[in-house]
Amino acid sequence: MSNVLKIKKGVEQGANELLKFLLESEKVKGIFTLRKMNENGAVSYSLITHPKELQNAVPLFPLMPVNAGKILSGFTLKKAINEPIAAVLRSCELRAFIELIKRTQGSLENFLLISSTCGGVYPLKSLTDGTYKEQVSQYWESAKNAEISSDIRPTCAACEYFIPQQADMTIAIVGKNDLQQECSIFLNTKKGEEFTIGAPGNIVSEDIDTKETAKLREKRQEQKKKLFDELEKNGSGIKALVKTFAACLSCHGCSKACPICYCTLCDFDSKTHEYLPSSHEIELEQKEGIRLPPGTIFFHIGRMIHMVVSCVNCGMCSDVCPVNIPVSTIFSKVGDSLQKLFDYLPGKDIEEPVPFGTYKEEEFTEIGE
Amino acid sequence: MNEKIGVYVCECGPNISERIDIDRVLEEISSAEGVKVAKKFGLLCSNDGKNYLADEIKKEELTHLVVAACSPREHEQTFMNVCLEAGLNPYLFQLINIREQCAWMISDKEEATRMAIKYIHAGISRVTLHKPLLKKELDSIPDVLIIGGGISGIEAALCLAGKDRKVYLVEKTELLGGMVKKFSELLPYQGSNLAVIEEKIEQVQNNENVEILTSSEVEDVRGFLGNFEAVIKSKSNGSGTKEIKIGAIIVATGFKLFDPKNTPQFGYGKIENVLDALEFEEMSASGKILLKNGNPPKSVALIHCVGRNEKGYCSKVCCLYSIKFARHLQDKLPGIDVSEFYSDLCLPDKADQDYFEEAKKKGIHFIRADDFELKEKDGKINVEYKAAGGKKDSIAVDMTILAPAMVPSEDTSKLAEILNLPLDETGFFKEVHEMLDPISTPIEGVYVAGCALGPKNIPESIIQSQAASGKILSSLIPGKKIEPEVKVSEIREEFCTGCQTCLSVCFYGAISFDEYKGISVVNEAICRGCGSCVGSCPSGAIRSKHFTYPQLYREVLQALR
Amino acid sequence: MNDEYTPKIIGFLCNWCAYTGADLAGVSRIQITPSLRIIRVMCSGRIDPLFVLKGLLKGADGVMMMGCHPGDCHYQKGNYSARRRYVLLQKLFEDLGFESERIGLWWVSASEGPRYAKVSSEFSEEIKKLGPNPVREEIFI
Amino acid sequence: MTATQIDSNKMPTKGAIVSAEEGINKTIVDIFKKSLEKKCFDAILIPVRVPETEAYAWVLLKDQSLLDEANPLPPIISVQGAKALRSLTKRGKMTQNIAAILRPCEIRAAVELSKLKQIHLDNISLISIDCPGAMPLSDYLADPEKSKKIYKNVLEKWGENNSVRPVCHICNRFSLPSLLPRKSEETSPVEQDEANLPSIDLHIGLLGGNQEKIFLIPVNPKGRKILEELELKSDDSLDIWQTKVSEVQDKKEKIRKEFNLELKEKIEGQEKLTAMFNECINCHNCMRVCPICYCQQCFFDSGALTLSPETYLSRSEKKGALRFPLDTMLFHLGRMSHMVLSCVSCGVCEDACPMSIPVAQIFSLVADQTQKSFDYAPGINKEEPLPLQDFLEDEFHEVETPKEVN
Repeated sequence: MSNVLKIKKGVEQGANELLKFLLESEKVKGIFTLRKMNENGAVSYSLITHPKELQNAVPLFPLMPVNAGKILSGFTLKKAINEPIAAVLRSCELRAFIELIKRTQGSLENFLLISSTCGGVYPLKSLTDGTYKEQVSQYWESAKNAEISSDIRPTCAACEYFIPQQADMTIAIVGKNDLQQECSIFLNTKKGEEFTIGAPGNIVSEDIDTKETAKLREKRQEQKKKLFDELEKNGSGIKALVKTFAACLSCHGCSKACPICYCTLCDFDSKTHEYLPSSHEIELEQKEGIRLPPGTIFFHIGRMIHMVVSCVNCGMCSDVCPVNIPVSTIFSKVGDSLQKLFDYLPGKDIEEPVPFGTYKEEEFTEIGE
Repeated sequence: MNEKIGVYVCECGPNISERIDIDRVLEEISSAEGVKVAKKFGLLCSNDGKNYLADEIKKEELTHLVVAACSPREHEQTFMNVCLEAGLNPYLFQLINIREQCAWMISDKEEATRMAIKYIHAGISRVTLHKPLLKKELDSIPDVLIIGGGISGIEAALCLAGKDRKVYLVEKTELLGGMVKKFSELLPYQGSNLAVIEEKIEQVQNNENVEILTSSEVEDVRGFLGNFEAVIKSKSNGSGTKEIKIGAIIVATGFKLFDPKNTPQFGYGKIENVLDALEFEEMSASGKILLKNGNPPKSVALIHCVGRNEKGYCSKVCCLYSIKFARHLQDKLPGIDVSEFYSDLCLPDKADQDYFEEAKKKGIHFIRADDFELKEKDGKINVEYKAAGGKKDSIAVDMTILAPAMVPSEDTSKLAEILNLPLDETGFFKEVHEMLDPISTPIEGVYVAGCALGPKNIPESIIQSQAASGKILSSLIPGKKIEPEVKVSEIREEFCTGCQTCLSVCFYGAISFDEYKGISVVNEAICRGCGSCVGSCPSGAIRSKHFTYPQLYREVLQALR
Repeated sequence: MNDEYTPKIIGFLCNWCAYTGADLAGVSRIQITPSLRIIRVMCSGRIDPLFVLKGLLKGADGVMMMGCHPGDCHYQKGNYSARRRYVLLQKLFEDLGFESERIGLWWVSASEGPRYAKVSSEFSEEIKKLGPNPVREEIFI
Repeated sequence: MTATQIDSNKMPTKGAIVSAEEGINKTIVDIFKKSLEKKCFDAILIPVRVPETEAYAWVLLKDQSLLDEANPLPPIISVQGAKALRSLTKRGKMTQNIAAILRPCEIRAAVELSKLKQIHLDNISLISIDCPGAMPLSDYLADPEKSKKIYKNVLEKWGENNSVRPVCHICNRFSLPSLLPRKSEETSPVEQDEANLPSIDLHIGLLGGNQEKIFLIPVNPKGRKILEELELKSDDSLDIWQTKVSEVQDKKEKIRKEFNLELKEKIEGQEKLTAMFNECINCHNCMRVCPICYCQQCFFDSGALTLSPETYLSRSEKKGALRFPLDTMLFHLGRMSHMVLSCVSCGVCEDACPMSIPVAQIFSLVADQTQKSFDYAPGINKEEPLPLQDFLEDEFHEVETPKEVN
C-alpha cells in the first residue's frame, strides 16, 4: 500500500494539472515531457520551463519519438543537474536511463521521476500514415480494461514490465476504469510525497498491483510467447538469420536509436572492421560471391553481444528500421533469456552491476570441466 | 607495403627436419607477400644459430623476422634478444611453434608440413602488423607495508627495519601491541612479564626506518611485487589520506574473540561475573580481581572451547591461557577453588605438559565435560554440565571465565577484497599451501603472518613474521630493476565513451577514470597485459599491444584459408 | 586421411595454462588429428566474443576457448570473465538457432597435456559429426 | 536542355544493338554471364535477390549461377551502389577486374567518392543503365508483388508513371547523354574529347528499345574493348535510342521545373523549413545511408555539441520550452553544407527516413541551385575537381583513427 494523490480530472488532464502545479509552485525548475509539435500529431520531448508552454504538454501521449532515457543521458552527460527537474518517462525509458547511468553516461541527481503504468506506444509509422488518429481513440479504453491495445509496438504488446520500478510517482493507467473521471498518482518515494505537498486533490491509500495489472501482465506474457514463437517461423540457423536480415541496409540506424548503444563511435563503424581489398578477394575466392557491404550478420549479432544483456525492449530499433526488420523482437527474445540466465533485469536496481563487469566464482561451475 | 620479412625455419636437429618437409615449407612461403628471404638452419637457438640470425637480419636489412621453431614458451626471449643485438625491435618478430604443435603432435608428415605452412603464413601476415614496442625499466621499491601493529606486525617491522628497509606500519587503533598488550602476563617460560613486548614496541617506535601510522586503515592497493601503490586513510584528526609506494606487503591483522553471546547457554552478558578471557586479562592486569559486588571470588570456573563447535576448529591457545589464569588466581587469591572445564586438552609445545601437571598438583580441578548450562542461583553461578561418561552434574561458583574461540579480526574480508586475497572457509586469510608455503598468498609480494592466518600462539606468530620478512629480503633486493609488462593495454581516447566497464574487469586496478576528459586511463606501470579489459570494451577503444584485434584477426583468417 | 574431411577449428588458448598444456601434449608426443589451429592469447579473459563470432561467420567449423582452471588464472580472475562471455555466446547462439555446439570452453592446466589432446580430439570428432559449417556456403551474411 | 542540344558528335553515336526477346533482364544477365566465361571480368557487382525473400542485396560474384537471381534494375534502391563499391575498395584498389552495374545516380556518387579517395576505381569498369527511377522502399516492402507489377509499367511508360520516388520522377540525369558535362543546364554540352566524357565505360540503353532490344553503348576505348571481347560489333546506329532519350529528357526537365517551383514555395523561409523537420527524431538514418556522407564519425554524432544542463535550461527559459533531441535543424543544415554540392539526388535518405520527411526532395532542390551557382555537376567525370576542394579537405577531416585493417 502506498499513498495516492487523486486529482478529480481525467487522467491526461490530471497529469497536466500535476505538472502545472510542480512548475507554478516552483518545486521544479523545469519539466521534461512530451509536447505536441503540430496538429497532425507530431510530438517531441521538451524541457518546459514556462507554465504557458504546458498547454501543449501531452505527458501520456502513446508515442515514443525517441527513448527519453537516451535524451536524459545526453542531458546530464557533462554533469548532473543542480536544480530539480521533473521528468515524465515510460518504464522502459526509465530503465534505459538507469542502465546508462550504470555506465556513467548521465546522472539521476535532482530528477523527480514521474512515470506511468504503461499501456504501450504506437509505432512511429502510425503517425506518418495518420492511422494513429483512430487508434488513439481506443487506446484509453483498452488501457482502462487492462487489455492490450491493438496496433501498439509488438514489443509493447509483449512487455510485462509496464509498472515502473524506480519512479518517484507513478500515474496509474492500466486497469483504472475511472481514469476518465479521476487521475491516480502513486507516490512511491519520500521525494514523491514531498513534491506533492500542497498539490490539488486528495490523498488516499492504494496498492499499485491490482487484479487488473496482474491480468494485463498475464496477457502480455502470453503475447510475448506468441511473438517469440513467431520468430521460429523463419526456421533457425544461419539461413533464418540471413532471411531475417536480407533487406538490411547496414545503416546501423538501430544502434543509433538504441538507448543502450551509448558508444560515441560504434566499433562496427570504425576502421577496425573495415576490409582490405585483399580480404575481400580471399573471401571471393572461397565463396565465389560476397555480399556488399559486408558483415551484416556480424554487426547485428555483434551489437547483440555488446548490449543485449541490458536491452529494455523499448522497440525504437524496429521503429527506425527503414526495411521493417523486427530487430526489437529478435533482441528482446535473446535479451529475455540471457537476462534470466544472469538473473538480471536491466534498470531495476541502479546498484546492481552490469553482468559483464562482474562475476561469481561459484557459478556455471559445470562449464570448462 | 615495403616490408622485408625474413622467415627462418629451424631444423631443431632431427626434431623438426625428420617430421616436416622443410624444403616444401620454404618453397610454399617464400612467395608470400612481403617475404624477402626464407631459409632453414640446423639449430637456431645454438650460438651459431643466434649469430647466423643476427647476421641475416643485418645483411638482408630485414624489417620483420619470423622464426619457425619451438614453442614461444621455450625460445621467444632467446630470439628477441638476437633481434635486439641486430638492431631490430624485438617486437617486430614472431616465433612460430612448429615443433610442439606440428612436428611432435601430427604423425602424418604430409599433414604436419601442411599445418606448419598454415602457422607460418599466419605468422607472416600477423608480423607485418606488429608495432615496435619499447621496454621500460623501473627501480623496484624496497620499502614494505605492514598492515597490523600487533606482535606479528611489530616483529616483521623490526626484522625489515634492521636491514635498513623503510617500513610503513599501519595500525587501525591508536596503540601498537594489539592483543598481547591486553595480557596481564605471558606463560612463565615465555618470559614471565610483559617487558619483552614493551621492549619491542619501544624499539619500533624508536626506529627511524619505521614510519608508524596508527588510527589508520589501508583503503586501496594496486600493483605488483616491487611496485605497489597503497592509499592509507587516517581516522585521527584531519583524517587525510596518504599515498605510499612499496615493494611488498605483510598482512598481520591478527584475530578477535568469538562473541560468547552467540552461545547463550554460557549466560555471558546476562549473568553477572561471567567474563571472557580478555576481560579477565584486563582485570588481572589491573591487579584487582573482584566480583561485581566488590568482593574477591572464592570459587572460579574456567570453561574452555566456547564456540569451538560453532566455528569448527580448535583455537590452540585457550587451554594454556586458561591454566595460566588458574595458576594466576591461586597466586593472587590463596585458597581459591578453581575448576577447569575442558573437552579436549591442547598441549602442543614441549613445556606445556609440565605446566599442566604442575597445575594439577596445585589442586586445580580438571573436569572433562560438555553440554553446559549456566544459571544464576542465589548470588552464585550454577554451572550445570554433563561430565565425561554422561553423568549430569553441577557446581556453584562466584566467577566464570570463558575461553572463546579466536576468529578473524574486523574487516578481514574488506582487506581481502582490497588486496585480492582469498579467505578460507573459517574466514581467515588462506595461505598458498598450509604445509609447503604457509605464509605466501597468490599475489606475489604479499604475505600473511600470525593470527590473520588462524589461531596461533605468540612464538608461532613471531616465526611467521620473521619468515615473511626473510622472503621479502631475499626476493626484493634494493636497486634491482623490474621490467613492467610491455604488451600492455592502451586506450584510444577518441573511441572511449567513458563507461568504465574496463575498470570493473581489471583485477590490478591498473585502469582509472579521468573525470576531466571523461575517459579511462591505463597505468602502464601496473597493467600486466592480460587483456581482460579489451574483451570487455564495446567501443573497441582499448587495445592490448601486440595482441590487437587486427593481429589476431589475421591469424583467424589464415587459419581458415 | 586427406580425402576424409578434417574440420577447421580455431582454438584461443591462454598463454600460461592451456598453451603450455598444449606444448606438453606435443612434448609427450601425443598424436592428434590436425584440425585445431591454435591462436595464443595472454589470458582467456582476452578472448573477445567477437573473435569467436567472427571465426564462425568466416567459416570455422568450430571454435575452442581454453584457459586456466578457476582459481588458477595467472591474472587472478581473467578466466571468470571469460566464462561469463562464453555463457553469453552459448545462450546467444542457442536463441538464434545457431549451432552452439560449434563453440566450447575448456579449462586446461599447464600439466594437463593429455587432457588437452583429449578435449581437442573429442571436440574435433563432435564437429565432424556436425559436418562443415553451413556459413561457409552462405553469401548473404 | 533540349534534344537538339545533344550534339551527336560529342557522344558515342555507335553501339551494339542486342535483341531481348527473353526480356531485358535475362538478356543483360546473359551478357554478363558470357563476360565471365570470356574472362572479360573476374567478378561482377550487381544487385541480387536474396533467396526466399523479396530483398535485393549487392553481390560481387564470380559464380555465374548467382546471376540467375540478379537484376540490374530492381524496383528499389536498397543500398546505394556507391556505398557497396566503397565498402569494397575504400582501403585500396582491387587487383581483379570488376564490372559494376549501377544506376546513373549510383555511378555519379561513386565518381564523387573516388574524388574524395573513398573509392578506388582502378580495375573497375563502371557500367550504367537507363534508369526509369526506383520505387519508394516502403511501398515495395508493403507489397512487393504489386510493386513489381507497377514497376513493369514504369519501365514501359518512361517518365509517365509517377509511382516512382519523387526525386526519380523529376530526375533529369537518367541516361548517358544527360550525364555529359555541361557548363550549365541552359547551354549545350561543352566541346570535349573523350578525356572528359562521363567516367563510364559502358552504358546500357533501354529507351527506344521498347522491351525488344537493348543498346550497348561504349563510352571509351575500355568500353569498346569490352564489347569486342564479348564479340559484339559496336557499329549499330543509336538514333532511336537518342531520340527517345531526348524526348523523355524534355518531359523530365518540364516536370522538374514545376515540381521544384512548388517545393520552393513549400519550404522557403526559416519557419516553413523548420516545420518540415518538425518530426525529425534525430536518428540520422538519412546521413547513414547517404553515399556522399562518408565520414567515419559524423561531426553531429561526435558529442561535440553536448553542453551542460545549465545551458539547456537557460536555452529553454528563453523560449519557455526547449525541444529534444536538440539541434535537429543544425544537423540537417550542417549536413547539407557538408555534402550538398556533391548530392546526386539518389533519394535513399528519404527512403530511410522513419518519419517520411521529404529529405531527398529538399536536398535535391538545394543541390540544384547551389551546384548551378558553382557551375558544378557532381559525379560526371572523375577528373573534374571538386569545387571548394580546400574547404572540403578541412571540413571533412574526422576523428583520426589508427590504421587498422581486416
